[in-house]
This record gives sequence, structure tokens and C-alpha cells, in this order.
Amino acid sequence: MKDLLSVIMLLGIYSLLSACFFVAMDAVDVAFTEAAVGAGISTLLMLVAITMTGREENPSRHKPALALIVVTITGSLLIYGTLDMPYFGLAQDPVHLHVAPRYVNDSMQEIGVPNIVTSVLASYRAFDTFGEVVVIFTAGMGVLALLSVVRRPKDIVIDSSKIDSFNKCMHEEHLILRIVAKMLIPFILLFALYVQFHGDYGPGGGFQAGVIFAAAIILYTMLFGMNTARRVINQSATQLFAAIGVLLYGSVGVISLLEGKNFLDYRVLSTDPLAGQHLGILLIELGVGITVTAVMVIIFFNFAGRGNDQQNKENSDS
Amino acid sequence: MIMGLYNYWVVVVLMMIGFYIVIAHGNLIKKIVGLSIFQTSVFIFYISMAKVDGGTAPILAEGIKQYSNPLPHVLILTAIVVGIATTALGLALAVRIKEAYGTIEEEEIQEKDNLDC
Amino acid sequence: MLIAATIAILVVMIMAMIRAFIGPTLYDRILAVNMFGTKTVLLISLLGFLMGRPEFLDIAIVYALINFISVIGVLHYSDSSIFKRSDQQKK
Amino acid sequence: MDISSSVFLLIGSFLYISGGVGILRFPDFYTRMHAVGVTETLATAMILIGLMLLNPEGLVLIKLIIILIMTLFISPTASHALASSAMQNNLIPKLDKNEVNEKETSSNS
Amino acid sequence: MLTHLPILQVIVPLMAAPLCLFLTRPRLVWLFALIVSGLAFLISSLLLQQVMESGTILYTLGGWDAPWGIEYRIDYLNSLLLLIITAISTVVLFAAHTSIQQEIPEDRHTLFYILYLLSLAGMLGIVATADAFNVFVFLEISSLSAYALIALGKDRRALWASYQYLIMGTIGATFILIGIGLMYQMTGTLNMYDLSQRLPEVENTRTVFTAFTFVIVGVCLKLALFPLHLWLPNAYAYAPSIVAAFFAATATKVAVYLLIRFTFSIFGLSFSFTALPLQMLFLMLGLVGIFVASFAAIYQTNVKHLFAYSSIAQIGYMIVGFSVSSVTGLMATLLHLFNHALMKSALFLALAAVVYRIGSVQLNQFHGLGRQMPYTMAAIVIGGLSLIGVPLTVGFVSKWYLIMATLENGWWPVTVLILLGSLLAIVYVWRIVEAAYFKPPLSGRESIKEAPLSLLVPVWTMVVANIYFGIDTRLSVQVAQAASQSLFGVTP
Repeated sequence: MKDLLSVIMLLGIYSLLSACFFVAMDAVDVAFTEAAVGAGISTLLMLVAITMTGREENPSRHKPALALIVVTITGSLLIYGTLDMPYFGLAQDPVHLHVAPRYVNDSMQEIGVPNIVTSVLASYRAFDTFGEVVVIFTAGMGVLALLSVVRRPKDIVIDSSKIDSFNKCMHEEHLILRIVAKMLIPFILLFALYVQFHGDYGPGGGFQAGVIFAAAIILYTMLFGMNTARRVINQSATQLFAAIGVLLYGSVGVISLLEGKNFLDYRVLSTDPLAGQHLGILLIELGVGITVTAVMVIIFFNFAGRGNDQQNKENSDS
Repeated sequence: MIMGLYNYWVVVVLMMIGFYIVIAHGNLIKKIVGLSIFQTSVFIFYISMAKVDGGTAPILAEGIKQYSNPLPHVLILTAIVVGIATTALGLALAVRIKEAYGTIEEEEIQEKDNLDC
Repeated sequence: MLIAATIAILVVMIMAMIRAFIGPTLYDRILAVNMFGTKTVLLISLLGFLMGRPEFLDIAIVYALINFISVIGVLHYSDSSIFKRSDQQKK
Repeated sequence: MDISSSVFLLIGSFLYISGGVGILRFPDFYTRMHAVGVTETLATAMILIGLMLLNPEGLVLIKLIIILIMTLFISPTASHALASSAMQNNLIPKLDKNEVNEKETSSNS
Repeated sequence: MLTHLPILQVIVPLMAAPLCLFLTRPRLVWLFALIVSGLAFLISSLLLQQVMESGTILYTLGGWDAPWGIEYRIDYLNSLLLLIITAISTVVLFAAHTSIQQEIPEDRHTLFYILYLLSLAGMLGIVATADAFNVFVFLEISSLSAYALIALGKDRRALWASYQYLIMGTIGATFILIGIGLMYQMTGTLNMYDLSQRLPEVENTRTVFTAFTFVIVGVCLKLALFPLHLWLPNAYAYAPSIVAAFFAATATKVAVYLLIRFTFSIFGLSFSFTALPLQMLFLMLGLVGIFVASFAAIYQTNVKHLFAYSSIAQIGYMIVGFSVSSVTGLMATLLHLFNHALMKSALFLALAAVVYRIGSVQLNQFHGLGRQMPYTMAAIVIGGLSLIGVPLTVGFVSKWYLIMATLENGWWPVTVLILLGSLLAIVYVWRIVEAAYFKPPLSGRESIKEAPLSLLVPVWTMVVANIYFGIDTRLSVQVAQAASQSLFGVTP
């Protein structure tokens, strides 16, 4: 397939399918995330990217023989490895016998949160999640370092006159879309808040909520234009928010250090250890949510902003 | 054996498709698509091993005895985030490469580099 | 009956996928992806009922939203000038 | 209750299948969209109503209603956006004589 | 607070990175980053001291015992690594402020320091943790920031190099992820210590064999071991000089650490060296790597390329030491790890000084620099001598132990080959010396002056360290010996 746009759409379908599979395999939280990330954000990012890099793939002059050999060797090694694997779905597989039973059986007494995935994510293995937040923060900073454009005041003047006329024609074009979106966006934001704070009881949590929140902002940006969105969302404030999320997460850990317990031990946050766990999970999920929202917005704005700039340049050239 | 392992084999095939796209194709965006497929297949592998027959989603509720293993779910949540971070960065690089070289085909970029030297 | 509906949806998903693969124009593919997304929403709701834990409908809601956003996204960016230019070059 | 929900689910499935056949068999983009867009909204509503009849309690019911309302908004909007965008990008519906002939031959075959 | 040192080691730079965004002026950010890095260095020296006094330190995160929670486990091996990384990072960062003025646009300076700190924290996290999955997460932190840092380079080829690194690095990381998944599937645990306890029960299964292969291949991709090294030269050559100095000295070391950790601590010695013909394989790859990379280095015209290839050759030496699989061999590897970090940071920092003055590192631009930038060039010469392995430099110490290790095993042909490899090093170092000292200065370049003090001080800090640790080998040898003995389970 040479048309990259189609490739990306099929990737979206693949992602949707794998998410269905995750639901069938009981991994509801993962399905949630995959839906929001794989089918939503990553498809959108790829789309924005190909508007800038072009849609056609050149016919390749590569000789794929070497690649094919490498892939065959790796694949057969993996198949070879599967032969001694414990069978799929049996309850006596080693995976289900060693570490996991404690999570399933005791997390209610130790943490008091019905969603086991949340309690493992946010308490037992909270440091992994801290790493995850930092990874996403790193990606945000990396994209900023690569794509951010320095705006001179002169450019903005040209921009705004152009954007206004652009907006006018957009307005007529997308009237229905805009009205529906205006109705949907508050609902999406509310829903994101629900996902954020309901993560203890059902699928969801800070990361998913952050992505949904960011998706609402992205929808707004696409329909009302970059400039309108820039008026609502301040770029440097977004960067600070990304940092605040990470710091919020980290400071929960630092508080436990100062109280003489180990890093990220939430039991110090309250006299009742269960209440402490609850509070800790709430706070760190909030941190995750803030960072993820901010970083997704940063990434999208920088991609889209770069694209707009390119187009403006071309228009002024021609 | 076939019933016990077949879905791992499907996963392996999917992984290898992704892996093949990464190493055989010359288009930078397509490489990232391949990477994404590769990673998603690894996620499927992890999630498969978490499943327990007769179990349900690991969210505690009354009257349910058997839950699937929550740990791989947690790991994969983290890995998905890592995946999107990598994708975003890779795409950003591809965009910059397009601006700098005027193309996103591996061969053309290498040709231009050789001219530079 | 839930099973019958699930199977029906799976069959339709396959049909949509075929269209997404062959679909001569870009818009056919977008249509197929959109359709696929709607089916996914329903499939997930049905799976929830089938597995006896229907409280996970949140995922279906997310799907519906994301599906809408990505269709808008695809349309928005397929309208952008660069694509049109490359199409013209082809002609 | 069960019977009525089964009926709704069945109608929904049937509509879906017909929409699916439509997307495969119709000759051009606009007719395909017609097939999908029209059946999809109704069928989704049918299936969701069928599910509501199965489990009429609390939060689940509310969520089902939310999904229903959202599909009723989103699905036609998306179809509209898709069609107008296709039209603006000069995707011409197949109306010529040749095309009509072609349609006939394809429907005959 | 002393009991919390293991975690402070990682979170101090990790949390300092977002804090940088709140500082307005790049100069402040630099000072802040420098202080943070210095603090990390202090912590790592305290940690080393603690380990030497009281043995392995355990630290459970979140108060959950391993294997349910994540655990940090600091022994000789990782405290040595932590010390190397933080020391190099501090010295390099000292030079950063001056060097990046020329190479990175002003508005990216804050981002540069943030990414630098993140990358530092990522590496420290990889080294400190005792949880296999946590390794993956921190590996990605350090790699993602590395991709962005490399892409900051001025030349457009930096972008392409960074992209290639991204693809290779992600494939490597995904391989490691597959390997970890397979191990988890067979044992049900992710904690390294727990894994090492539970793996012997299932070590004859084909799944564990596959897991081992995938982890090793993944790590070798990150390590740039000979056939998988293609991403490295360009990445180091076109990255900003400071970034090259930091990564050349630390990034591959972290990968070597992972290799040692996985083979020795997790899979165990007996499995690692019997399951695969690993010993022979690594020996061959190491030796071939030394020769191919050294020959490639001889033909480079870009000095950064030259040193990048020399890095690949030096990795070959480490792998040879590793493949000897005796206490002395591993000790030689660890010593070389330490020493190579010292040499390469000195060399690349000196190159940063050259770039600062003449804006290029092509060999033909070096003509006459020996008189115009005497101190910088002297540093390059001493670093080069150290690469060759001349006595009184650190390079000599590690080569000495490496040769002892091979002779101990009776592998005298290997010894000869190692000596021949050093001869090749003489050739490529000589080319620089020739250009710098025996060619007249280029016309129009008479006004070139010595690099500013802010660059010379870090360069010469590293050079002095090169000589000091070449003469007084007590610290490095003692720690390396203790680490290697504990990995082999020998009680000292």
C-alpha cells in the first residue's frame, strides 16, 4: 500500500481490533487506554505528520531478502520459545501463582480500592508509574525541542488577518460540525473528570482521563482553528502544567520521605493507612492526569503549529 | 498443544509483520507505523498471558471468585504510554527530516548525505 | 441472542475491513473506519453483557468519542492544502 | 422482557448486515455512505434499546442512554462531514450514462 | 536521610528536570542543573562508601516488599556505575554552558538542560533498580531524551542519525520487553533477585532460552556491539559536542552494565555460558569489533567519527573481558568501563573546545592547532595515549588486567590480537597528532586562540583523572575486584 493515509487508517483499525481483544481478555483498563491512545491520539498525530511530510510512499528499491531472513529467524526463535510455554488461560500457570495472588486477595485490605489494576499501578508499583509520567514528560520536552517555532511579533500580525478570513470561510463550511462539537465538548470534559475520579472503582484513571481531556481540546482546535485555540490555551502555561503534574507526583513521594517512610509510601498521608492510600492514589492520579493532558496538548499544538507555519510560508512564496 | 498455544503463534506472526515493516521499508512514517504494530503485538502477548479461563476483569465485585492477573495489565498500561511517547518523538523527527532534506525516503536521504561528504 | 448479535457485528466488521482495504477512494476508507469504530462501540457493550460485567460501558463511551474525533481529524487534515496539491500533481 | 429485547437485537443485527452488504456491493462512495449512514443510526439504537431491556438498572442504564444519545448526534454529523468533504474535494457521484450502464451490469452479475 | 540515599540518587535529577521550566534564564537553569548533578555525585560517593562499609543496600519503594513492590538494590557493581555516571555528568555539565552557546539556538537552552537531566536520571534509574520492568521504563526515559538531545545538533545529519538511533533503540527496547515478558511468564515475578531464585527451576525450557536470547540481543543493540553498531558513529558525530561527550562516556557503559546484570545476576553464570555458545560468540564479536572499528577509525576524516569508531572498538575490549568469564576478566571489563569513561569524556570535551573555536572537527581543519590551542591539543594527545594504553595512563591499567585475564585462561592468541588492536589505535591517534603538530596553520586562521577556561577546566579535570587513576589504581581496582568477586559469588 503506497498511500500513507490509508496505511494510517488501517493502523487505526488494527488498534481498535486489538482493543476489542483486550476487552475480551478482561483487560478493561488497557482497552480503555489503547482506545484513547492508539485509535485516537496516535492516529491524529500521524495524520498531522503526513500533512507535512507528504502522502505518497516512493516505490522502494530495497532488496527485502535480508530483512526477510532476519524476520524469519526472529520469528522462528519466538515460535520455538512458545513451545515450552504454559498453556494459555490455565489458572495454574506460574504467572498466576507467584506474585499476582497477593494483589488479588489482599489489595482490598491493604489499599481499599476495588480496581486492582489501579492499586497495583498507583501503589504497589507506583514508581513504575512515576517513570511513565516522566517518559511522557520527556516526550513533550523532546517534541518541543524539535518542533517549537519561535514567533516574532511581525509574523503574528500577518497570521491573524489571514486566520480571520480563514475562520470566516471555515465558519460557513463547518457550521453543523461546530454546533455539535460545542455541545459535545463540555460533555467530553465532564466525562474526563468522571474517568479521572472514578478510576478507583472502575476502569480509568489519570492517564486515560488526561488523554480524553486533551482529545476535547484537540477537537476544539481542529474546528475553530489554531489561533482561536491559542487564545484559550496559553503555550507556556501548558508547559508549566506539564511540570506541575510531575512535581505533584514526586512531591507525594517526597512527603513520605520527610515523614521518615520510604519514597511513595502513602500510609504517612493520614493517620488511617487506608485513608492515606486513598489520598495518595487520588493525588498521584491527579498528577498523571495534569501531565498527560498538558503534554498531549503540547505535542499536538507543536505539530499543528509547525504545519500551519509551513503552509503560510508556502502561501507567501507563491 | 495447538489449542493451548495458538494465540501466541498469532501474536508472533503479528509481531513479525510489524518488525518486517520496520526494517524493510524505506519510508520513515511507515517505519514508525511498523514500530507501532510491533509494539501493539507485544502488548497483545502480555495481555494473553494474563487471562485466566473463567476469570473476569480484575475489578473486585461481590460474588466473583476468579479474576484475571492484574500485573501484566499494569505493565502494558505503562508500555502503551512509552509507545505513544516514542511515536510522537519519531514523527517529530520525521517532520524535521522532511524540512531539512525535502524527503522522507531512506535511500534519498542517504544519497544526499553521501553528496554532502 | 446476545451471541447472535455479536456474531452479526463481527461479520459486519469484516465487511467494513474489506472495504477499508480495497476502497478505491480515500473517503471509502474513512467511511469504513468510521463504521468500524461504531461497530466496536457496540461490540464492546455486547461483550460486557456477555461476560456478565456490564459496568464497563465507559470504554464504549470513549470509543464513540474517539471515533468522532478521529473522523473529524481525518477530514480536517485531508482537506489541508498539501494533500490537494499532491493530488493535483498526480493528475 | 427477554423476548422483546431479543426482537430488538435481531432487528438491529439484520439492519447491520444489510448495511454491511451495502458497503460492499454499492457502486460508488455516496451510495455506500447512504447504506451505512442510514442503517447505522437505526441499528445502533435498536441494539442499545435491546440491551437496555436486558439490564434495566442504575448506572449501566444511564451509560447506555448516554451512548445512545451520543450515537444519535455523532453518527449523522460524521456522515454529513464526510459527504460534504467528499463533495468539496471533487469526488463526483457516478451519474453518467456509462456509469449507469456499469451499475446495471454490476447488479446483473 | 542517609537511609534514603538510593532513591534520592534517582529522584533528585528526575524532579529537578521539571523544576527547570520554572526558571526563566538559561544561565540560572545551567547553575541549577550543575548543582543538581553535583548533588547526585555527592550522593553516589556516599553510596559507594556505604556499600564498602556495610555491603549491599536494599531499599523498597512505597514500603512494599519485593517482589510485590519495586526494590532498589545497590551493590558494588551499581555503585561503581552510579559514581562514573554522576561524575562524568557533573564535569560535562560544567562545560555545557559555554559549549552550547555556539551549537544550540538560544531558545532551546532550557530544554537542553531539562533533557540532559532526564537522560541522567534515566541512566541512574536503570542502574539502581532491581526490577526488570523498571529497567525498561527508565531505559525509555534515557533513550527518549537521548534522541531529542542528539537531534539538537546543528547539522541536518543529526536528525537522520537521531532517527536511526530511535528505530534501533526502540527495536532493542521492545526486544528487551519481549524477553522480560517471557521470563515473567515462566516465573511469575519481575524482581531480579527473585528471578534469579526461580529461573533455575525452569532453566531447561525453550522459553527461558528464547527469553535470554531476546534480552541479550536487545541489550547488544543498545550496546552497539559490533554487527549492531551502525547507529552509533553518526549519532555521536552529529550530536552537539556536549551531548556526544556525555553519551560516549556513559550510555554504552549502562548497556554493558545491563549485559552483566542480566547474564550474571539474573540468569546466573552456569546458565548464561552453557545455554548458548556465548563465550565463543562474544569473544569473536568482540575481537572482530575491535579490528573492524579500529580500521574504520583510521579512515575517518571527521575526528568525532574517528573517536566514535574507537568507542566501538573499546566496547570490543570490554566484551572480550566479559567473555573470558573469570574474576579477572570481568574485573578488566569493569576497569575498562571506568577508564574508558574517563578517556572518552576527556577526548570529546576537548573536541567540544575545538568546535567552540573553529566550528568544525574535520581532520584537515586541525592543521596547526597544536600551536594555536596547545592545552586542548595536549589533552587530546594524552587522551589518545590513554586509548592506546601507554603506561601511566588509565588505558594501560585496564589493558594490563585484560591481558592477564586472557593469559590466565591460556588464550595467548587473544592476547596477541589485543596488542595488535592497540597498535591500530596508535595509527589513528597519530593521524590527529600529525595534523595538529606537523602541518602549518591554515591561511586565514592565524587568529585562533586557546579555548576559554570554562572549557579547559573540565577537559583538564578529566585528563588529570586519566593520569591519576593510571598511577593510583587503588580505588578503581579495589571496587572492580569486589564487584566482580561478588558477581562470581566468591567471598573476598
